[in-house]
Amino acid sequence: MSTEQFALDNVLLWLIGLPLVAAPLVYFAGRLFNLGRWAALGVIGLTWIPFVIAAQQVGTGSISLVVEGMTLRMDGISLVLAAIALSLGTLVVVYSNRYVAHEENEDKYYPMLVALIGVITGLGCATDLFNLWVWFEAMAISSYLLVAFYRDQPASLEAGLKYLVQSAVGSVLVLLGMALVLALTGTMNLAEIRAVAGQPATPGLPLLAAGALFVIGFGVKAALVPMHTWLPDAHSQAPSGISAMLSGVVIEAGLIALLRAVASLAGVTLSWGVLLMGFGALNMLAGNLLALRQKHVKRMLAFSSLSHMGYMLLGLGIAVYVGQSAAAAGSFFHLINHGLMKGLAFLAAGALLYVLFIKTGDHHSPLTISDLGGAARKYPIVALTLSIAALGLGGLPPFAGFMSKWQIFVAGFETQNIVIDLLVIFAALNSVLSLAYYAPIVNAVYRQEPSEAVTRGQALSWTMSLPLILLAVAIVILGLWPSLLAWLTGPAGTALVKAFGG
Amino acid sequence: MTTLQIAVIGVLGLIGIGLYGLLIARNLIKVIVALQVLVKGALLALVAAGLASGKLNLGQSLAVMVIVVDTVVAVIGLALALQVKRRMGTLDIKDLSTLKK
Amino acid sequence: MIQALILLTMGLPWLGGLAVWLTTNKHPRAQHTLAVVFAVATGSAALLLLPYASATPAIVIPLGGLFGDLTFTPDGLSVFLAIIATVVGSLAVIFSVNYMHGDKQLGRYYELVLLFIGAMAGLALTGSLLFLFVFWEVTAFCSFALIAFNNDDPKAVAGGIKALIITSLGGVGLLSGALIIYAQTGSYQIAAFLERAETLPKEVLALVAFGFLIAAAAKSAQFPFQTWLPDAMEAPTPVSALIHAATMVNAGVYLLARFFPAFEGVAGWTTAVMIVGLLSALLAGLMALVATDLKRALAYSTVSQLGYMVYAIGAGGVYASQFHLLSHAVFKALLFLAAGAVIHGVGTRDMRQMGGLGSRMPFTRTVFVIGALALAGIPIFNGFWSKELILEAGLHEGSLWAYGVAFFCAGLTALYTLRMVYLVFFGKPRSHLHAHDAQPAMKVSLGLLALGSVTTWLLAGPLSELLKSTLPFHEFHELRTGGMIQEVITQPATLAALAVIVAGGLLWWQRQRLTGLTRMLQGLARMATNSFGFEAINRGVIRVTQSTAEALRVTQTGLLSWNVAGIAIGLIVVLILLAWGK
Amino acid sequence: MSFLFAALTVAMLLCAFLAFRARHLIVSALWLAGCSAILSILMYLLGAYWIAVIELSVGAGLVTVLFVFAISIAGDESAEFRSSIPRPIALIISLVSIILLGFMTISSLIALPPATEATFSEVLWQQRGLDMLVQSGLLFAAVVGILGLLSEAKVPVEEKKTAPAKELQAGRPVVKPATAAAREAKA
Repeated sequence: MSTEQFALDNVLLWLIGLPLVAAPLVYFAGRLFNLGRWAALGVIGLTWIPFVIAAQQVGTGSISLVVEGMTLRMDGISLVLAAIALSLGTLVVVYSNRYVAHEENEDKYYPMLVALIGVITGLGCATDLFNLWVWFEAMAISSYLLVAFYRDQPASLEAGLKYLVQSAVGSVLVLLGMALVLALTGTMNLAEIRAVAGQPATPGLPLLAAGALFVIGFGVKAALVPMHTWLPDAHSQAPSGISAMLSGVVIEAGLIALLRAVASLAGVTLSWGVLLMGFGALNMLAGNLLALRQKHVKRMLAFSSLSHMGYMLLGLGIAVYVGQSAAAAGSFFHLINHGLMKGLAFLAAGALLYVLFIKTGDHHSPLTISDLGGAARKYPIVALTLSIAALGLGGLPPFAGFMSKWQIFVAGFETQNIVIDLLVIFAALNSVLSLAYYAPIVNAVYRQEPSEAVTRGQALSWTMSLPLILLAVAIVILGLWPSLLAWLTGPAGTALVKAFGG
Repeated sequence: MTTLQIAVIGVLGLIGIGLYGLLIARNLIKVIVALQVLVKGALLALVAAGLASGKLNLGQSLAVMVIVVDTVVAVIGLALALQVKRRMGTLDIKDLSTLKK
Repeated sequence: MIQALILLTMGLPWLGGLAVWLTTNKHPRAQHTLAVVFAVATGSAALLLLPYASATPAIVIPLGGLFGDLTFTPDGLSVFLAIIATVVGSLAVIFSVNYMHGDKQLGRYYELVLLFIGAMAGLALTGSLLFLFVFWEVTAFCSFALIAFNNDDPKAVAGGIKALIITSLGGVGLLSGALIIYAQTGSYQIAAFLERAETLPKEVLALVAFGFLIAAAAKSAQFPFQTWLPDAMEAPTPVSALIHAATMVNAGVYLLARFFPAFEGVAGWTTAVMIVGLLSALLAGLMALVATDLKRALAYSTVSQLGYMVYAIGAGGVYASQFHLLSHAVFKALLFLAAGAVIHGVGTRDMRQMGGLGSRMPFTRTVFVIGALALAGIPIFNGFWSKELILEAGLHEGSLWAYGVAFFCAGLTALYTLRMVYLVFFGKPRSHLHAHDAQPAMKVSLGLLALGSVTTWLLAGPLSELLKSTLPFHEFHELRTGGMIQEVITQPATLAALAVIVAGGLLWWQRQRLTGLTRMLQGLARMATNSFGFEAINRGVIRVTQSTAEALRVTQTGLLSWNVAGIAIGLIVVLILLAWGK
Repeated sequence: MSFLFAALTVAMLLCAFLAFRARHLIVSALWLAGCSAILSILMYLLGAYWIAVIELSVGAGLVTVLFVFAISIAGDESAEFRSSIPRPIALIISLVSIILLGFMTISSLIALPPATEATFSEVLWQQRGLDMLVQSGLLFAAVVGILGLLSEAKVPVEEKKTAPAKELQAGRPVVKPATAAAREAKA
């Protein structure tokens, strides 16, 4: 490796490399000195420095890093992914301080989390199809242990196993798609594939098959509807910090991998946008209906992730279909907001799970809606933040979720296409339907009669409250001032439309 | 029929058999065997794709990495299976369907 | 100055909410004081806005991107609605000091009430469609949270969620309308839309118009969305007065009035509005006649009176509708609060258990009767004048059958009002209830509202002047108070209406003699108690949704094999779609 | 050549199929090894010498060893269950997927003459160097993951069926081959 390629002043190298290189150090710090949590916090804190510099350098363009003949390029889309991974990651590390303390695998938790953040940042920057797959697999492998973290719990193992098998099947499908692309275009570089795939001489049908394989293969991770079945199990059984990461970052990373891969085949057909919109509608409806009768809070939140993935897919589909960046920007805004809101919801629910059950040594009991009863009197911060998260997810103003949905909807109506208009109205109706399961959460926490679990509950530590407060404040601020993140979502939307050739 | 086409049929066969095995298998270790069969299909597909595009070395080097990654996945899967056996005393996936609805 | 006043009108309640929150439930006395101070200050700020009313936006905050400008326009209609919301709101807060005494979650109560008042003021004052929708949803949320305030009571929770779902469902109409407007005009400004409405394609404008009608009907509990309002009576009574009589339900009427100039020309729209209004007035009137729960009877009468206002808008009488809105806000708030005093005093809402309470709570009886007379439309009280104006507008613009129905409803109103008053305050006591009269803070609110019920009609002239001078797109005729009196008194229709009202009243006195008629009406009464089947439709929709959701849960088998099958099936479907689409 | 190739392909598919028919897990693992070995021959015939060697050593060798290890620890549950979803459905699903894939792809795949290309190691180390770097991160994650899943600090308290203590201790050795596998595969 030459010095030129590994120029240490390249900020991208630091941004991706730092967490990856530091992960083993975090492991040893945890293993030998029991300092894993602080080492992790330090590493992630340091990673913010290259992130801020990178964010300034990217602007509306991109920055790249050449490693061994391959390029990593950070554009708007990667920046969005890095931003949400890093923000949520930081808060999850703080939050987990108590949550996983004294657990058997605490020393392995933090290095995996740090590695996960680095890998997801890298995944966003891949410019090579196969490289994308390697990052993708690295992400999956880093998260298996985190899902099956409570390895003495059968349910946790079951969730981990389903996650592993379904991810592996998805990854094989992606590989098949890649083989098809390689056979027909002779390259793995996304830009070169695009150039070749758009030519009329290239046979279209096998590339369509490749696209389908990508959509399904990456769609397993992105939780598109018939492939979503691992998600409720994994999200509900993982430690709550990890549930937040899975729901707020990992499935979105799957979505972005899907977009990158499919974008390279944009020239083959115009129907990718339609496909995305179709999956969007399916996800919204199925997610909401599956969540409606759910009594376990974390499972309900997991199902609602499906419907939120649906909103993002809808916006992205519109953007791809009509080549309009506003809808994509709305989707990326919703991606960030969903990360914040769902992260908050999982962390707040997890805080209750922790003080009501886990702290007393009960890893088995799920948190049900009735357990939430009257939590407000004993845990006012958790109750308030959980309510904010639930209402934000339900799309009520003045929280961030409303604004991003609105942006998607407006962009949809701006196309003046009657089918898209109907889809948007369908999405709005789904939003109303979702209130039917978010509202009871709010009612439950403000009951006067505390539930049995709450009366037995333990005290809550400030390290768990702090991330909740920060996230809630962010959600409210973004809801009141939605253009605050336009610098992030705007370029991402433009980058997406550009990637699809708009 | 050219060797390439036979290879493609081989790929499809492996994928089909692997999928079928995955769908009917009840034993966790067999599930992982099925995953391995699927991966073998992908490997052959990559080599065949290298051949088809005239870039065999590229196909080979991708396949190498796939072997590594999927061996790792298989090992983690086996480790999970062992842990399942240890905690629950069974490898039957029907006993592993407590999380539903 | 005007900017500061607008910000105060909206911001004070929210600051008050924050202050109450910071005081915590350990200091209930401070919470009461803070809430009252902030509510009254808000009302005063809104009143001070009056001289500054104008059609130009006072505050413009660009938000960038697809979010347009956040504007606040203090025109006549906005200021008028803001004043009603904040002044009636502050009276409800004063009333709460006694009513909510000793509640364990006092902080949450006041926070939500103040948030609600602020949101309502915002809804009235904003000139941006996006923020109209924002405040629309915030009020929906507040009403949900306040109806379900007693979270331990499943009925309250169900009522709250029902209100939230139905009003949000209607909100989708507003949302689509607003989005269409933005897509067509590139702006969220209401004024810009009203100006350019005629240039929009006819069918697009019709979509917007009917979308807004759906939204208004859901919010104002009009046909066919009226079912949420009676269930909302689980809320604490001051909240019912605040949300379900005086302010939130007015938002729908406000919406229709605000956009009337744009939609006037849409084919069939005015007729649809009239039909919605009349059906609501008629059905709700009948339901009020058979209701046994005091608050429900009042709720039905609210739906019925709102029906009148909607009918008036359909008939082109925007001014009459707004004038009735004012009267109704005052006398209905009075009735609700007085009912609250009764409920607080005797501890039940069932009118069958009351009776003869008048002698034991004379003050409450007096003010309730004043409110009832206003509701029934007896001369001198404010309800008389506004109702006559509506009937007059109906006679001028609408078709005769519609006028006939409205006429009939006037009699119906008198009938159910008299029944209510009689059941509660007169006759023989039907059970041994402990009763005490209104407490001091309650008396303040009730007294002021009773005064209002007798006097607000004198504001007819100034209101007309206010609306006429600041709303460029509505064509208001000048109307002075003196002119109105003359107009109403000299109209022969007025006498006819009065006759109907008196006849309605007499019907109650002669109820024993009319047993034959009563028996004839029994079927109707049974239908009325069952909300004419709309409850059944609601329940059906809910049941279908729930059972679909339950059935769908089977797909989450938890079995790895089926999970993998899901992936394979997804692949097959996508492959087929793509190959076929090619 | 073509005939040999076809015959070997059929043999490979047969091995794969028999891996699911086998009653004993250990036999199943051995059929998989056979499948893998034939696959490596096929790759060799296709001219992919490097990958053939690696597949033979890792796929047929190492993975089989791992399976045998795992099975010996977990115990060979020879009882044959009824499959959890009806076999015809499974058959239809898998057949339809591959037929569709085949229909969409097979006609367009024609072997091109080999392009002038860098050597295998050049491609692997210079063109795909980033992949190798990412993979080392991935291997780290894998090692920690396996450690996390299998290392036993203390004897677990709750067990449904009493797992013999021998198995618990035997849990450890699996870790070593795994890391060794990783190292070997990387090399």
